[in-house]
Amino acid sequence: MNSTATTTPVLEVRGLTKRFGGLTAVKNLSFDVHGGEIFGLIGPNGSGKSTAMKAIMGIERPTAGTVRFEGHDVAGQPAHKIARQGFGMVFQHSRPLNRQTVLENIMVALLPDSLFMLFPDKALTERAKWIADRVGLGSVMHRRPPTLPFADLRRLELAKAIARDPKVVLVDEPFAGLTLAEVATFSELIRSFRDEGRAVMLVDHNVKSVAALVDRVLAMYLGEEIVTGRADEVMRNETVRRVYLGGAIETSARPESNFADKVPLLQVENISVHYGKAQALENVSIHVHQGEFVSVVGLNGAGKTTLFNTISGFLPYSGEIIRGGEKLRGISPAHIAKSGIVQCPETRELFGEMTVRENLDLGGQHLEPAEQAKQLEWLFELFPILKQRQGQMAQTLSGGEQQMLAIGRSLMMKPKILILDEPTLGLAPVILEQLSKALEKLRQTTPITVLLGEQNVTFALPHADRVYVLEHARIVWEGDPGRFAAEAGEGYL
Amino acid sequence: MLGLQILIDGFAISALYALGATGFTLIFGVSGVLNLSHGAIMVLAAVAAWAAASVFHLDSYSGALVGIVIAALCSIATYFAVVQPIQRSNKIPNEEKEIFVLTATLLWGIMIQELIAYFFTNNAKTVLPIVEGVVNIVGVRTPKNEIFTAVVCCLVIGLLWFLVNRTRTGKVVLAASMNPRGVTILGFELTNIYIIVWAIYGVLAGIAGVLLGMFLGVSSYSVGPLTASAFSIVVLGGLGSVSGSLIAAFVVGYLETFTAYMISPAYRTIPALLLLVIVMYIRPQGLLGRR
Amino acid sequence: MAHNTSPRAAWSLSVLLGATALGLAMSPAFAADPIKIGVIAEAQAIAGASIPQAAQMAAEEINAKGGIDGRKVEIVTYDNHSSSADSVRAFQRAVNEDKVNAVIASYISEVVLALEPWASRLKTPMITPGAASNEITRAVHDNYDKNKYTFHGYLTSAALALSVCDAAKELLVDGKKMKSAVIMSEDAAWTKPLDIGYEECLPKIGLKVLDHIRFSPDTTDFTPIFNKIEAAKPDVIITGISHVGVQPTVQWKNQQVPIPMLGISSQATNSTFGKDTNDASNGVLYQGVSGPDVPVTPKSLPFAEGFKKKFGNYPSYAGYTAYDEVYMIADAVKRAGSTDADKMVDALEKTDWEGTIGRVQFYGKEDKFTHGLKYGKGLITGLMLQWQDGKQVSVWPKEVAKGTLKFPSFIKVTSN
Amino acid sequence: MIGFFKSRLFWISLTIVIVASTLPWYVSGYILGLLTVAYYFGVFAMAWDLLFGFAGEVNFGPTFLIGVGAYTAGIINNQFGISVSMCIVIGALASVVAGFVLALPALRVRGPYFGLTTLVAVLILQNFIVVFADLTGGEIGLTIPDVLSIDAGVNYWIALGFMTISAAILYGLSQSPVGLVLQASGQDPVQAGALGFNIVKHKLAAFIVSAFFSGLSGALLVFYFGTASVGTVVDIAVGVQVIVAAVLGGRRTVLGAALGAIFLIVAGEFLRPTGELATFIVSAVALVVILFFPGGFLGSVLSREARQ
Repeated sequence: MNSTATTTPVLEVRGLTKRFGGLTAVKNLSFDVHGGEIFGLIGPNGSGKSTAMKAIMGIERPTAGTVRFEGHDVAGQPAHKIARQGFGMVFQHSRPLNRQTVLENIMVALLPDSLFMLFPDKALTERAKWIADRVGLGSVMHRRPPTLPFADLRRLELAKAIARDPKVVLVDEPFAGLTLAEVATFSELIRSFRDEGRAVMLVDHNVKSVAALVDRVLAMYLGEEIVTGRADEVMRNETVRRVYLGGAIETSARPESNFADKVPLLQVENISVHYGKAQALENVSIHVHQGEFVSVVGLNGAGKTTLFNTISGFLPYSGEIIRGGEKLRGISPAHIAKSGIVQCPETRELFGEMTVRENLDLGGQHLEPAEQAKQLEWLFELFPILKQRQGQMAQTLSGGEQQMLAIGRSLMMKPKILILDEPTLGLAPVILEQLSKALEKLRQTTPITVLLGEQNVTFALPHADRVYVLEHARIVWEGDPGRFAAEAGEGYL
Repeated sequence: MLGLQILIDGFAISALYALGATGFTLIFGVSGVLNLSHGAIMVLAAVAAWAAASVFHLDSYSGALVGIVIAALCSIATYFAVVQPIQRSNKIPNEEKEIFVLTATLLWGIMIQELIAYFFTNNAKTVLPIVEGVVNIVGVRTPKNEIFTAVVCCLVIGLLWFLVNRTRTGKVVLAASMNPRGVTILGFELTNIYIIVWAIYGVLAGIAGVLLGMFLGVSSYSVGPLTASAFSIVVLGGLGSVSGSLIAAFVVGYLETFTAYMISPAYRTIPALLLLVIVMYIRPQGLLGRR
Repeated sequence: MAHNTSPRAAWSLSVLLGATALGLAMSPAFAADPIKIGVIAEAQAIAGASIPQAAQMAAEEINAKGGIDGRKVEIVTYDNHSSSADSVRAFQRAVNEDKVNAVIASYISEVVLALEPWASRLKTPMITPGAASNEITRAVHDNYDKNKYTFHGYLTSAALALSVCDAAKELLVDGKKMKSAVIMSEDAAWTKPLDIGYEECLPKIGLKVLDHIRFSPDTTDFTPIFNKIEAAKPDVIITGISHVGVQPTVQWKNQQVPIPMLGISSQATNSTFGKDTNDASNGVLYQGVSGPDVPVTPKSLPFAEGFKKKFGNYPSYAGYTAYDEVYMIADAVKRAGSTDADKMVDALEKTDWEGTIGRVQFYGKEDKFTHGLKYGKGLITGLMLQWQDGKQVSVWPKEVAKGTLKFPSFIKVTSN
Repeated sequence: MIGFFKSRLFWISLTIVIVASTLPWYVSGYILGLLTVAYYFGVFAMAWDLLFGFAGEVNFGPTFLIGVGAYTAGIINNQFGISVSMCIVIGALASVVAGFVLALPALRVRGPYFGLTTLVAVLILQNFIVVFADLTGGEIGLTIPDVLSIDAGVNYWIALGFMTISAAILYGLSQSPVGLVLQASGQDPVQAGALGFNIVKHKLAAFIVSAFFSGLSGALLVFYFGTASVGTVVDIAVGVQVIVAAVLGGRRTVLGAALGAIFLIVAGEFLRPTGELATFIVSAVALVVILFFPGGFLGSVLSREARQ
């Protein structure tokens, strides 16, 4: 495939760095993209790949480094100037003009950046029509966006990005929210951009979903490059495997029959959730027994957070969620939490300007003072670091400590079911071990039930009694963690 | 002598500004609402206190109490009748809720103002002071009422501080102002927190209104300027920052008093407004605001 | 696209038209054409609220006696929310829509000044019951042919200053041996000539002007103002306030400013002022053209009592003048024998009417204050009244005075 | 744009304008006066909607722009006796300058701070008018020697013509390619930038157009009244009325804003028999509409159409 690539790269990125205050989101990133090549920028959530793309596009001003386009540096220029030189970007979330037709929406992208363009050019309309046909919107170009299905809205984004015939096309998560059939069509479209000689750069969470499409991949972690190469090479890379899969996976599942309750503690039956037109969950059913540790494994965007937020009562859904025989529909999120289904979200939701102790006390506020004190003592045993940090502001903690605080705060509520959403997000391996130990301790010494959502299977599997795999809004696999690696593991790189 | 005079007079007016602005900023901090019916609620409290004393012949303590209670009720009504419907509306896009809340609370304020003018005319009203007479502080004759105002303002602000930082409910309120979703997942109903906050706000606005009625007098014309002054102070101090508002209140109060004494009473409000503009250009998040 | 637009626009319009038609149909029908007088006033303000009430009362009295040559007097009232724009709109409505023959308008000088060109443009006699600015009469003087439709039915600021000085001379300089004063007035159109008048006449009567403070009518905190005045150590504060009144008075009392206040304080003329200030008003001396206990003319007391009986409180100063003005307009129509605007103006110029505040005559074309009220003994001199124990008591001139000066304890009248 | 002339909206608008222009022959001068004011307010509201609905910027201080235009025109006429038409042009230009000065720094700040800056601008203008009372007439008003006309019919036609032309220009602009870019910038600034549009430039231009029409309309209004006062053209309450009118008529419709303004003024006057409660009732009605029909008059029609 590289045969079509020209020798001099269209886009040369050298030493690209972006800092937000004290946080370095992108660290010294360098790579080339050639015309007629599809280049993938891959990394788990929070690895800095989106920031890198925004810095290239000029949406974020790079702190350091150069972005050379056809030989001259464009780094630091505003987005509109960079765009005019031959860049197009496909956004993941779009807000089209709802009162204009699809054709008019495409035409906007074709307009010159002038204040005196008062009447539309006939030629522009023709060009817009051509583009609409090109991306498969020909039959709907006179309709308005609110009437279109989700996939067509994504097509509209593609159309806008390539409207002015850019030499570089940046695509943010090309397949988010699409069905498998649609993924195939979109892949075809993106390939055709390459075949027209454009340099295409994709940003996505994991290698697998774009492996078939990309010519080369750069895998990132914590703002830095791990490795660059062909997709299969990258997937074989040890560091990449460790980031995504961790080391060797040991499992210690307890068979489902161990859990005595006849009726599971929590039953999620056939729930479906929509975000506007995009389906976030499709007929998902899971169940969790009293005392069981269940992991829901899935890539970013598969629907894990949606599932947990639905259980916690934050989202409207169809289907039923039943806890101990009682339907949860119509019960407020706060009440659900108070009644024992406590979520520790991936965003942590700490009270940054309060101390660690105050955060914990808020979690334990529903308890009697004596009970609260006991629980706190127990918690400090579980996470000794929190005891040392008691008087410190939550926002000054390190990422790992914040995660422990978030879990600790949830545990202060003495939950019956603890929902942990992506606890490993953006954390260093050494922290993962500490968290892992804490979870193990919970499992051994308390009757707590845990529902864990993870894309990091190394972390998810050792503690799981049972595993669900969520993909494209559906549960695609359920079973024993021991069988996971063999049956479903390959998809998690 | 003049310096001391400015110090004393400035303190009373600043403390009053601070009390008025504290509630305003608290509401913004916790529920993200800039309540532009603020001035109307303050005036309502003062007029109710005046009416209780003058029309229904209650003593000044009961009158003040009536004013405060009515302000608190009106504040809670503001939340339920105006703010909550907008926050819960699915017809209003989220990014436009802010302007809807602003416009709606402004309209609500106008409605209250018009009702006050209708029933009590727009004559200025002064609430019967709880303490009368003057004392001499190092040669500066100071009305006891002025001292009373300053003391009550400081006490109430202190009490609020204690309530927010030292009680369990206060902690939840504080937490909600930092992260509303965070308190929900800990099992606290946001609606309940909002009701508490609006009630606290109503009491604060009520006390401020009644004190203002005793100290300077109010009329339905005061509604706009009162809202504007609370608003300016809160913007100057930084949206949602209570301590920022307190500092800003004293800055504005003293700047105004200083201008009135040293330059001319006619230019009283100008320097503070200019300061506001400068701050907004240099540091748009205000003195202590968070971005 | 907008198929909803036209029905809705048409709807509001037709409703409006319907409502107007209804309004016309409902207006009482008289045998002969009524004499219609438009009253534009500030319904929610202390001084303004009495204006339509007093006018209505006068009209009812005239009609009870058979009207003017068989024609009834009809009052059409408009609330102007103290705004010039609303007033202009109301004036246009009054003339164009309600076909009034004359307009009685407002106690606020700015409003009257905004209306004055409209009286000329729409050729409708207009008379103000309470505005004071000299500009009103100056415009008539400077461009008589254009502005002759405007009459100033209340003392001009210059005359008010004279009235205050006359009273201060007898009460303070002669009576209390006072020697110095500070002028305190709100920043408004009517106080500019007033202040000029004060500056001119106070030294003449023997009061040295130590300082002159003008403040914004938006002022709420008067502490710095009083402190500044006190620092100048005057014997008396000469006031010129109208938009404010309650607040400075209350703060004067709360701070126990040891200096008496005397001068123009429009809100103090209202009988509810005592209550509004929680009796902080005691001791305030204010210039008036009338008072509830003062028989300036034989008509004064019957009017005041009748008004109180009808509306529950005594009228504000503008109530007295508005009451007289309805009579004056009716009288002018009778003498002119017509409601033709120019003929009415001619007749009004020849007015010689004994009303509730004295004998009313207007200055002529050649006088400085054309169409202003003539000031002087035997005509209108004004009064000086004082709030005493929650009541308004006249203290000057001697002929009508019902009491002597009485100050609250915190006032130190040293040169007694 | 071309399609517009074929659309129903065009024919309906044309019919309304033609019908409206015949009103002086059978409607009383008073109603004409009322509609005259309403038309000028309609332009205020449309100019505001261009900024809010299309550029996505909440300008809480429409009266800053209106007031600068109105007072500049009035003061120049008062001080130098320059002809009315010149004064109006100068007033509009002053408003443009003021809009530029306000927008340049204000557009740098984001979120609520833009609105706050514009609101503060109004407070400052208000204070300056009061402080420089010698020039401005201070608290309650500036009397202006000249007026457009004293004939209610002529005034009405001027206002109607002005509103119609303004509406045509503003609506045309909003539907033109530039308007589309503006709308895209308002809706998703990041994406509009990535599509190659200089957002600041477009928003600044929108601000200037909005300022021009606000100032022009403000100047015309003072020459209709023959007086300018804080309460008529500067007060925050007036600004609120403009915003309420635009929201009531339907955000991002331009024409709806004019409709809302006419409704507000006519309703306010229609309620005059209720006396002092008129303002209360109008506010209450507006509040109910905002709470329960946030799309406004035209907005709900248009969004229904968009879904067809």
